[in-house]
Parts: sequence; structure tokens; C-alpha cells
Amino acid sequence: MDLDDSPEQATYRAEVREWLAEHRHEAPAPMGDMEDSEYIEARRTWQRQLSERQLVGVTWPSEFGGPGRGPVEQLIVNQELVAAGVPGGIDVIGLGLMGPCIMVHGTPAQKERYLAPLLHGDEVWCQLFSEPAAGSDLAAVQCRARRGDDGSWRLTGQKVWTTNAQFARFGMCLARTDGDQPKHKGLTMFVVPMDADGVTVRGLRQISGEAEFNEVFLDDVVVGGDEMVMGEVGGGWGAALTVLMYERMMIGLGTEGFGYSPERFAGAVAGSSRMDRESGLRAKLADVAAELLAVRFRGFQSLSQLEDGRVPGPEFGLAKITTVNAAITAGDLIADVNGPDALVEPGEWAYHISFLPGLKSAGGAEPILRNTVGERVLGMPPEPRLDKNITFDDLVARQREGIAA
Amino acid sequence: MDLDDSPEQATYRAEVREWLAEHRHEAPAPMGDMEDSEYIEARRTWQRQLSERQLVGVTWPSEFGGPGRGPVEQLIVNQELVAAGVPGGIDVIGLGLMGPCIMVHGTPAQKERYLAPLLHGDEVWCQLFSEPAAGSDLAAVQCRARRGDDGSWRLTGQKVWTTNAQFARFGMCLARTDGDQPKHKGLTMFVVPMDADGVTVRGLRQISGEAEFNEVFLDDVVVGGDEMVMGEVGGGWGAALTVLMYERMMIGLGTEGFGYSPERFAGAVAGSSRMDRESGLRAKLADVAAELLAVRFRGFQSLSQLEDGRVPGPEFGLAKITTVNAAITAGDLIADVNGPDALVEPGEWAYHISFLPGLKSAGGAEPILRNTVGERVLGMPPEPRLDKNITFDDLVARQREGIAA
Amino acid sequence: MNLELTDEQIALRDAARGTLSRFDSVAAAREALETPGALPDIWPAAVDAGWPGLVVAERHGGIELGVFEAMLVAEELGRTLASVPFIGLVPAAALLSAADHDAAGPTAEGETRPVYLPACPPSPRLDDGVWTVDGLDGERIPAPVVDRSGSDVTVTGTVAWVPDAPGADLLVVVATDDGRPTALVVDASADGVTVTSETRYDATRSMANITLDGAAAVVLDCSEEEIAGAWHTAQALLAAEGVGTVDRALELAGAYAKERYTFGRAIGSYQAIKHELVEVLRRLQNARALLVNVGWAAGASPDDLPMAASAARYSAGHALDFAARSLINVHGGIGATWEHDAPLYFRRAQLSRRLVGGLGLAGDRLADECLARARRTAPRPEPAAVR
Amino acid sequence: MNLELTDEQIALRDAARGTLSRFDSVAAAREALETPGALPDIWPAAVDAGWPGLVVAERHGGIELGVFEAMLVAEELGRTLASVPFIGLVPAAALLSAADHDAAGPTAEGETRPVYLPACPPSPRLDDGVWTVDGLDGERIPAPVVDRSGSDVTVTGTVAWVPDAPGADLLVVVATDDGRPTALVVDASADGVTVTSETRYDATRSMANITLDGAAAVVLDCSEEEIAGAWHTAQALLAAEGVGTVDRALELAGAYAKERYTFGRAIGSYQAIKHELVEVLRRLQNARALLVNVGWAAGASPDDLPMAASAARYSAGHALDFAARSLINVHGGIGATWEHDAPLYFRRAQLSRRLVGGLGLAGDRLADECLARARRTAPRPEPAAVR
Repeated sequence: MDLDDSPEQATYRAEVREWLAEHRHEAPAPMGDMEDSEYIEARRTWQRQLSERQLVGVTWPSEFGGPGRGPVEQLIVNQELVAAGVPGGIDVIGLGLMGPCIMVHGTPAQKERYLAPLLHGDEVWCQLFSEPAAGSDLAAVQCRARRGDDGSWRLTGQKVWTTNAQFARFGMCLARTDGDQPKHKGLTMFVVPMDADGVTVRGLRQISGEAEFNEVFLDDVVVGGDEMVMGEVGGGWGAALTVLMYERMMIGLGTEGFGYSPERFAGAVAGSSRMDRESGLRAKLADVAAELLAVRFRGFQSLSQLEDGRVPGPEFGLAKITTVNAAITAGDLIADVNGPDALVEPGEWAYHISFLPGLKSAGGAEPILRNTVGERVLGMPPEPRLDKNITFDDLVARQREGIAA
Repeated sequence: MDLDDSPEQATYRAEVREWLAEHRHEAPAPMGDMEDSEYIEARRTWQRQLSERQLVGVTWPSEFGGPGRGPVEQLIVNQELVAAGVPGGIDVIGLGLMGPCIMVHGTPAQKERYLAPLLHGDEVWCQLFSEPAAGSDLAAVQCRARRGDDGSWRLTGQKVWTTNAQFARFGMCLARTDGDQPKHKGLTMFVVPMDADGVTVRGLRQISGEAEFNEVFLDDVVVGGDEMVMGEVGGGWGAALTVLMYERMMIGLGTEGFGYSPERFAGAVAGSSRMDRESGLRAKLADVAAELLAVRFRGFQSLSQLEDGRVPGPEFGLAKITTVNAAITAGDLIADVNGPDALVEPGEWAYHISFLPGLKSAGGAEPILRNTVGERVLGMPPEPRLDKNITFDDLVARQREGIAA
Repeated sequence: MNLELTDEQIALRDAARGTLSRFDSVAAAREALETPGALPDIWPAAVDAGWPGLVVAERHGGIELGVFEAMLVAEELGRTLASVPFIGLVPAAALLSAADHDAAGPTAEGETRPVYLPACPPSPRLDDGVWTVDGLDGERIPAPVVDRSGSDVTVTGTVAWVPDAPGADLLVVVATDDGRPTALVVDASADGVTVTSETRYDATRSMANITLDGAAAVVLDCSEEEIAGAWHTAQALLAAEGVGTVDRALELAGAYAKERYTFGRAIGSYQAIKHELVEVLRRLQNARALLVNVGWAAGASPDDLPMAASAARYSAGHALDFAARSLINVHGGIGATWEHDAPLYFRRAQLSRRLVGGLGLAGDRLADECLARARRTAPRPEPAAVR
Repeated sequence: MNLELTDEQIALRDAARGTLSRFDSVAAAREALETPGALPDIWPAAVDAGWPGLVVAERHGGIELGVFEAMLVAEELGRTLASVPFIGLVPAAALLSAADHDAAGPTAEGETRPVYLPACPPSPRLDDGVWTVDGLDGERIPAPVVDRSGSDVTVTGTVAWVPDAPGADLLVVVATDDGRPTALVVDASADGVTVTSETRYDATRSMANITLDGAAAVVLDCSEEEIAGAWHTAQALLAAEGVGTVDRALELAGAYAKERYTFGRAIGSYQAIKHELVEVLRRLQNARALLVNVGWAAGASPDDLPMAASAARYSAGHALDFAARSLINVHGGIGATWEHDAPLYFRRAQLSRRLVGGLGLAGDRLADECLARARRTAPRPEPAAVR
């Protein structure tokens, strides 16, 4: 029962802290306008500096340019970055998800070509997985890839929820190469140069009015030959699962990164006499505090597991559910206590309240997460599946009839 | 927008009240031990008195011995009975559900034989529908009826949740006469004399320790020939639906009959200083009060509809969900405020708290009610059904395999 | 017993729906987020429809209908997210009419537009006699105070987040006069009056923070019950407006749940979605039943009005919250973007629950009414159970 | 960082499970409802297992383990609904040991059994210095009071619903002495002591109402922090016990959901059932993480103990409530009858949530700790978001 750093970890933390103290004045602001090219450039430069000191990709093996450290060291770096008031690498998607995917599924040539520029912030990556009709049901992607006579692949389709697409150099794109197979088969993962002809990026405005995500339209985009395939042709679902596993690890460990702490929320209401007077407000604060303290210690527990070499299971989706719902309750409480002025825009709490509905469905809607945990952790039987033993093209046709009927 | 009695209704109410004022001293206590034969006898006698004054079966047509009045008059009688502190008829199941079923599905001979003794309390009825493996999924009843060579029917099976079985003269029993049909077909409704050989009644103790319900075991019970069939052979599901519709009406109108009123619950906590001090208690009282006031006015609305000749739709299941959950919250609140002594047994609130978990599943579990409302009121598509287009016997065999697997 | 709408009530509701159908308020609400003030001017149509005179006595040229009829109109406003001064207008018009003030006639005609500055009557549980209004920072602050020391009656105080105040001609202020509640009329353009227009999160909701600094006032001849009734009327109108919004949100969510497929099935066939929509329906039906309770109490049982209005506000406000989030959930990620109208309903829900005391105050009020009754009356005997 | 159980902790937990497996406590709990007092006597086995000395210092013959280890045992007690004096014993033993009282040794040996009379330290939000105990009628009442006016120190007051009090030899009382909290030992058989055994709803839970009327007392040499710690330890033990019960209830509900069919499918395949069970799991995992938080705070960060213990009690108590109702729901009507064990878990949940201050007090305490911290420290700057 020990939350303290080991002596080695304490030394590491001290080194990180010292370096950050010396260089924090060189860092851009931790938050900024992600549509402002000057700010983006500053963040890329900062990632390069961090990468030279091995403060991004902390768990990356040394053969790919990382220090090959453990998850606790990654957490130590994250904590020290927050404490120093500086941002981490700009390419969170590339560093946390796409890099590992390339390490697992890429050819030697692909690893050679892509990993170093990714780590250094020279080439930012984005994730072209979800589509308007394939969110929770990711294997239902309709984006089509066809091989031309010259062996090159041509992609057409529409992707959504793409973070960083507006300045990414490459996208990792899940596309359907064979519609005569059942839905999980016939998918292939491609590397798509985001500056290719036919790629259009359009910001998706959230409730707050900000474009946190993008839509990406692919209109007969030529991506090159098989050197642009990540893994096997027809093996796209396996590559996608690798990414989803790393995503789960990120979510399981990263919830405090959003700043969702009981201390912060209590601070926003502590000054009001309403807390002493109106029924239910303190009970709501207690709910929020208990849930977020639990998630904090669940995170510590999962780190202990990772240190033992065990990967967190699907039950870590529950930490995400807890976090999002507690943060929603906190937003309700804070605006209830502080009144309409808590909703002033731009403003900390209006942004908080606007951000959460989108976060709720990001990374899997709550019912889907609960299904997964129910089936894979509690061993509950699955629901009847109407999309099995049928080719993808037939499935789509049947759905069209269903809607028309 | 008028909650008052019409002049005719006011006159009726005055007559009822006057008669009750004169006779209330002849009535037994409103609640008593339903396993005590003396108390039961007193309740039957009281039902006979009420029936002579047409104060039970208020909506029964005159051809069956009732006054043929409307639902508002039924409510007036119920209100006046409560106000006078006297019970209604002992045979709530017979008067509200089995009598109407006989009126709709019975032969002239059956109506002649059964209705008058039912109305007068001479012969009490019980409902033999649910089984251990057929609750929400009522059409899954396994109780078998086979016709002997002499034309008589022989029934074998197990029924549960049978109110009043311990002193009933007849049971209305849903049984399977043909297992080679899909589940909703091949069911038949029977009149079962409860004193027949092979009928065993066993009390089912609830959380409170009381036997509110019974199990009824049927072991090769000979019920007689087709004169004991209610409706058609193979038409049992239609007769069951009639009963379920009347049950819904009873539930939609009767929630205040349990005494679940905001006034009563507020009274149980009003004396405590905890209500002024501890967070969330008044908010909980507000939740309970808003929900129960809403149900009260939903009940008035449904009465207005009934007066217009419109039968309440399946959305009245929602009133039951609201009532049960609000009463559970109220129980939590009352025991939280008054501490362990609120749980003393026997005692008003321990009984309340013990009674509700059973009530929650009675008349359809909450998920089933929500399914029904979602599909029939909001037009949502049904779930995939694995029990269609398959004979009942095959279905049962498949389930056995599922459990073994 | 009859709780069905009368033919006249149905006609009024249908007329309101017809009037509002001429404005595409939802599209306008989206535009207004980009271009503040881009909302259509529905006021002339509201005047044509007679809404300003809805609760004004016939002797002042009004239609002399009740609170329930005003709630039917508010429900239609909520359904369309229409921006028109109504919730601030109706309680003000009712007080002017009750006091036989000169402005009652021009108000009914739509020539003069008054606005009500909401003041909450003291809780019957605490029974401390303190009337409060919304403060800028979410605190409850004492209602403005009357000063009779000079030749004129003046009033001083602050009331924050007053719905429909921008552009109003007259302020109907509830203040305390030596501790007793008094309704007054103040000219919005008088010396000492500051009306600062504010927008928060929901561009369709016009609000102002109002400061009165020794402003000249005319005392209205209203009873304490009428003054308290104005607060409860405002609660009931917000409740009714919320019910209209919930109704529309459920329509939108239900339609999408039938046509959107995932894992080979329409999402409405999954219990998670189906039961969530049924929960919206359950809350909608309960809230609507509580509107009927208000209508009955306002007409036949004024003692029940505080409880009825508080219950309706509390229930409808939470239903709106739930429905707005549900509308987003059913649509998945896209529901949280401006590709869809769902954010408009969400923003409406977020601001509404914090206005005019907020849902917390309404809940506390409801509980306090229950407790005060229970403390006044002897405990009831255990009722006979249905067996 | 390492939050995994140590080998010693795993051995302790497994030994406790082994000890308890020799008693069919669940069957006994059913019997006890019919025949009060029919419960097996687990005490000798508890003494053999060393539980009375778990938190007693080695110098007094104890094992000198921490609160977290006691919580591991409590979790096993909760899993089996075992009736053995433990929750009332551990805080008492800890105070006797800390004060180096003569009874510490016999307590560790199981020869003397003390019981702790729970007293809640003042809220840091209100900061009024008032220590309270459970009153008979659910009210919080002031802790007993010390009288030093005579030759002996005596103590006077009432504490209701004290777990494990019947049959205890010594009472470890928290009283106020001229306003300051003081721990005292009172002989259970002394003059002026009345211990009235009571059963409420859960026959497995032994409790008593205790009246002290000028009872002779010996003052323990304990710090205010140790006295407050006893309260938080009792909260943590109730939390751990609840977690064990939830774990078992989830096992039972999950097994049934896989084998029971309706409409042609196992009921666990329906989202309504599946998601409800996942919600039990979510609450269970959260509550268990909060037990770890208590263990960490008790060992390494005593300032965090009040918040950690309150959070654990609050979370585990509500998890138990939810799980007990869920166990019934999954079983349908039969779960609400004595055909099934579910009513035993339900009765356990009902009484537990009202003991030792109840869940409401724990929630208020948690909120108060958060508010007090926030009011002490300057507001933190907005943290950097992960982007």
C-alpha cells in the first residue's frame, strides 16, 4: 500500500522537474487555438524539445527512439508537465495510439519511415476510423478502398471525430476492401497522406462552438500501393483492435488529465452560502467527490497492474463512465450554485458543461461500454446479433429496407 | 378543469356515506390476518352486505347483478370506504379481474353459475397464471392440461403469486393444451375447483415474513369436461389478455389505495431536525412529492378518459413504475431520518420497506413495462425474438441446452 | 370530474401553434448564436394573438383567462424555442390588472409592455418572513426595499437575471415596505433605474440585471396572496414552457432511434435506448399532469398553488434536463455538434434550470410546503390498504 | 507505487475466508429470523484467528496490523453475513492499545471484549466543536459528558444502536470533558450502566442502546486525533463489510442471470439486466478503490483519513443498497420471498445504512471535508487539459 515513488522513480522525477524548471519559459501555453498555425508550430517545436530529452513517448522502446520506461514514469512526466504549467507533445494521437500501432503491425520500412518524425513532432498523425454510420459499431465502416490497375489504392468515404486532422501529415484509415465478406472481415488499414488530392477536412463545431474534431472527406484519394497498407490486406480489424486497446489504457489512466478532481470542483462552490442552505447540494458534492476519488485510486491500481506487466481489462471502460458522469454532475452543481453567470462564454464552466456531452459518446457510448463489460467481465450472454453470417453489402441493403418500411 | 363531483355524483356520494355511517360498526378491521379463518369469514360476510347495497362490483352491468355505474362512482365508493375506515370486498381478484373475464369469455351457463356467488362473497376466486418460469413472459406457462378418454381435463403444473388461494373456491388457470404450437398458441383457460384432489396451496413468505402470496401445485387434477374451459380450447391467451387489460386499469387507478401519498410520507419525517440539517433529505422529499402528486393527477386524468369511454393505454404502466419507485424512495427517506427504530417489526415502515421489492415485480417487471410502452406508445422497434416460429416444446429443449452449454 | 382540455382551451393552443408556425424559431435560434440579435420579432404576432391580455380582466380590455391558459401558450413557445416576452409579461399583467392600474389596458392592447421582477415569498418551513430575489452570483438576496421617507415613494435594490426585461416599458417590482411585501410599478426609463441586458448560454432567452437606486415607484393595490401568486405563476409558466420543449425533444429523439441502425438493428430496438426514451416519456407525462394540478389549484384551490407550482417547476425542469441530454445521447457524438439542433435544446435546458430561483429552490419549496402542512396537521392514521 | 495486496495481506484474507467457511452463516441468518439467537458462536474461532488483537500493539500481545488489514477481515464477514463482534471491537481495541491500558492485553487474547461507542467528531465546515452520537429516534445528540466533581470520574449520556455491544465486558466511551473530547473505559457491569440489547430488521446484527448515568470511568490517554480516528475506523470497517456483501450479491445475481430464460433468451443477455449488473460491478470497484484509499491514508496520510473513510462508507453503503435491490430485481418476484436468500442481503443493507451516523452523515462529512479544504486553500488555477 504505497503511493510514493521508489528511490529510482524519485530520482527520475527530480531530473524531469529540474529540466522543466530550466525550460518552461520556452514552452507555449498549455491551451491555445488549435486552428492558429503559429500556436500549432510552437507546440510542434516544443514536442521536438521534449523528444530530445525523451519526455514524450516515455514508454517507447529504445529501438524506436524512446527510453523504454514504464507507465509510472509516463505518469511522473505527465504530473510534472501539469505542475510546471506546460503542455506535453501536440501529437497525443500519434504518440499514444498510432505509433504503437505501427510498432506492432508495420513493416520494417514503415517503422523506419514513420516513427522518428512522429516522435519528434515533425509529422503529426490523425485517426481515420469512425464514420457517421460507424461509431460504436466501428466494424460497420463504409469507406471503400479499391485497387487500381497500377496496384495503387483509391479511397472514397467520410470519416468523423478526427482530432488534429487540420494539421496532420498522415491519417491511419480503416477502410473496406471487400464488401462480400462479413463486416469484421474485408477491412484494411491504410496510411493516408493528408495532403493528397481528394482529402477535405472540415471542422465539426461542438456545443461550445469550438471545432474540437473534424470530418474528413475522402474523394477517390490515391494513397499509393501496398507500402501504404498497415498490416495485411483484409487484416484491418486486427490493427484497429490494437489501437482500441491502447485507447483503453489511455482512458483508464488519463482521467485526471482533464482536470476532473474533487478539489477543483469543491473550490468552485465553497464560497457560496447556498451550500449550507439548499437541500441536496452537499449530497451532490459528496457524490462527485466519492466517484472521483474512486477513479483516482482505480487509476493508481491500474498503474500497479501495468507495473506488473498486466494490461488493464475492459472493466476500465467503467472508469470512463464514472468520470464523465461525475463531471456532468459537478457541472450541474457548480452552475446551480453560482447561477446563470456560471454559464458566461467564454468561461471555464460553460466550456466544461459544453464539452461533456461530446466526451460522453467519445471512445464508445455508455451502453456499448456496459455491454462489453457485462459480456467480457461478468460473462453475461451477448445479445442476439443480426449482423453475423451475412455479407456487409447485404447487411447494408437490409438496413435500407428497414428504414423504408 | 374540475375535480369536483357533478350534482349526481355528489348525491351518490352522500348516499354511500350515509349507509356506511350507519353500518361501519358491522365491518371487520380493514387489515387483518389473511390466514385466520375467523377474520376471512367476517370479510366475506361484509362483502355480502356491501353487495346487497351494490357497493362492490360498482361497474358490473345490471344483468350480472351490478348497478352498471361508471369508474368515477367506483372511485367514490373506494374513497368513502377508506374515509369510513372499513374494508371493501375481500375478493378483489374476483370482483376486478375474474368476474369481467367470465362476462367476456364465459358461456351463458358459466355466467349463471359463477357470477352471483362471486359478487356476494360466497365463492372467492384466485388467478392461476404466473409460474416460476413464466412471470413477465406469461405465454411461457408450462402447466399441462391433457384430455382424458372420458372427456375430462387433467392439469399438472405449478403456479405462483396467487393471492387468496388459501381460501378461494375457484382458480382461473392458464394451461398448455398443445406443446406442438408456438408459445402463444396452444394455451387454454380453465376453471379449477380449489378443493379438487391434487391441489396443494403453500404460502410464499415475503421479506416481511408474511405470506402475501401462495404457490399452488396441481398434481394430475381432474377439473371436469369442457364446461370448465373458459372461452375456446387453444384460446387461453386471448382470455389472459382480457384479464391483463383489467389489471392495468386497476393499477392505473388504484395507486393511492396503497396509502402512498406525499402527505403521509411528509408526516413521518416532519418532526425531525435532520430535515433541516442533513443535505439531500428535503430534495428527496421533493422528489417523492412531485412524483406522487403527478401520479395522483394522472389518475384523475385517466378517470376523465374512462368517463369518456376511453380505456387507458399501456402508458399507464408508467404510473405503476413511478409509484413503486417513489414509495421506495420514501421508505429510504423515512428510515434514514428516523434511524434503526423505523425498522422495528412489526411496524408501519418496516412493513412498507419489506413490501415494495415484491410490488416492484408484481404486474410486470419494470424492464418489461418499459419495453411495452416503448414499442406500443413510442413505436420503437421490438427486440429480436428468439421464441417465434418455433414450437413450445422445441423452445424449452433449446433453453435446456443453453443452460447446459 | 373532468380534466380534459375544453374546446376553448384546445382552440387557444392550436391558435398559438399556428401563430408560431409562421416563424422558424429553431433555425433562428441557431443563427442567433453567430449573430446575436438575429431573432425574428414575434411580438407583433403575439399582440395580434391577444397574449398580452390573456390574464387581464375584461374590464381592462383583456381576455380574462387563467394561469392554465397562459401555460398552454407557454408550452407552445417551449416547443418551438420561440423568443417572445411572455414569462416576464404574464405575472406583471396579472398584478396590474388585479390592482386596476392604468397600465392594465395598454398592456392588454400590447401598447405598453411590463415585466415582472420575480421575488420569492418566505418559506413556510422557516417562516422567517424574508422575501428574496436572484442575486448576480447565484446567492439569494433580499428583495428591494421601499422608502417612503421622501415626498415620493421610491424603491432600492437589485434583481438579477430577469427574463424578458430588456425593452420592457414598466417594471413590476416586489419590494418590502417595513417588512411587508408590496408590489410597485417603476418606469423603466426613470431616474435611478438601470436595466443591463445580458445573454447567457441560450441566445433565445432575453434577460437583464436590474438595479433600482431610489427609483420613483407607484404602489399597486395587491394582496400578499396576489403578490406571492405572481412568483408561482412564473414558476408554472417556466414549467409549461419546459414541457413543450421536452415534448419536441422526444419527437426528435424517437424519430432518429427508429431510423438509425447499429450492429444490424435500429437503435430504438435496444433496451438502453428504448428505456431511456420511455423515461423521457414518463417524466413528460408526470410533468404534464403537474401542470393540470397547477391549473386546478389556480382556479379552485389557491392554498394548493404554492405546492402545485413548485412541483410542476421541479418536475418539468428535471424532465427538460433529462430530455435534452437524452436527445444528445440517442444521436451519439453527432448530437453534441452543431450538425444537429440538439445543442439548442441542451442550451435551453441549461439556462432554464438556473432562472427564477432555479430548480433547487423549487424543490426546497415543495419539500417545505409538505413539511409545513405535516407540522400543522395531526399525523394521519395509517390508511386502509387495498387488499 | 504499489497498491496490490501484499502476500501477508492475501494470507490474512484467505485465512479469514477459511475460518468463516466452517460456519454456514447465511443459512444461520435465515434460521435466526424464526428463532432469534439461533446464530452460531463464531467468537472462539475469531479469537483463534487473532482478530481481537489485530490492531493491538505487539507490546500488548497483539499483531499490530493496520486498519486496512482489519478491513480485509470485515470484507469476509460481509461476504458471509457472519455475526461476530468485530466492527465494535476493533476501534475499541485500538484506543485501549494506544492508551497502553491494562485491558489491551486481555483484549488481544480474547479474554476481555471491549466495544466502541461511536462518537462523530465535529464537522470541519461548521467547526462548532460539537461531538455527536446516534440518538434513539434518528436525531444526532451530544456525546456523553464527563463529570469530575466527585472523587471518581463519572460519565453520563446515551448512545443508541451500538453495534456489538451486547455481551461486551468494557465500554470504550467518547465523552466531552469541559468541551474537549475524552476517551474513557467503563465497566459494562458497573452501577449506572444500562445496556439494552436490540434487534432491528437484520437478525445477524447484534446491537444495544446504552445509557450511562454517572457511571464510574477511567480516562484513556488518547489524543484527539486517535479519538476521531476511532470513528473513521468504524466507518471504514462498515464500508469494507459492505463491499464483501456486494461482491457476494453480484456473484449470486450474475449466476442467475445466466441460467434464467425469458422470451427465449437468458435474461443476462438483455441490456436492462446486463447493465444493471454492470452498475453493481462499477459501484463495487469504486467502493473497493476507496477502501484502498483508506488503507493508504491510515498508513501514510492521516490528514486524509476523514475524507477517505467518509467516502468509502458513503460509496460502499450505496453500493450495498443498489446491489441488494438488484439481486431481488434480477430474480423477479421470487427474489422478494424467502424461497431465496436475497431478503437476507436486503435486510443487511437496510439496517447497515442507518448505523453509526448513517450514509447521510457520511456524505455530509465527505462534502464538508471537501468544502473546508477548498475554503482553506486558495482556488487552484485551471489545470492544463490533455489535448
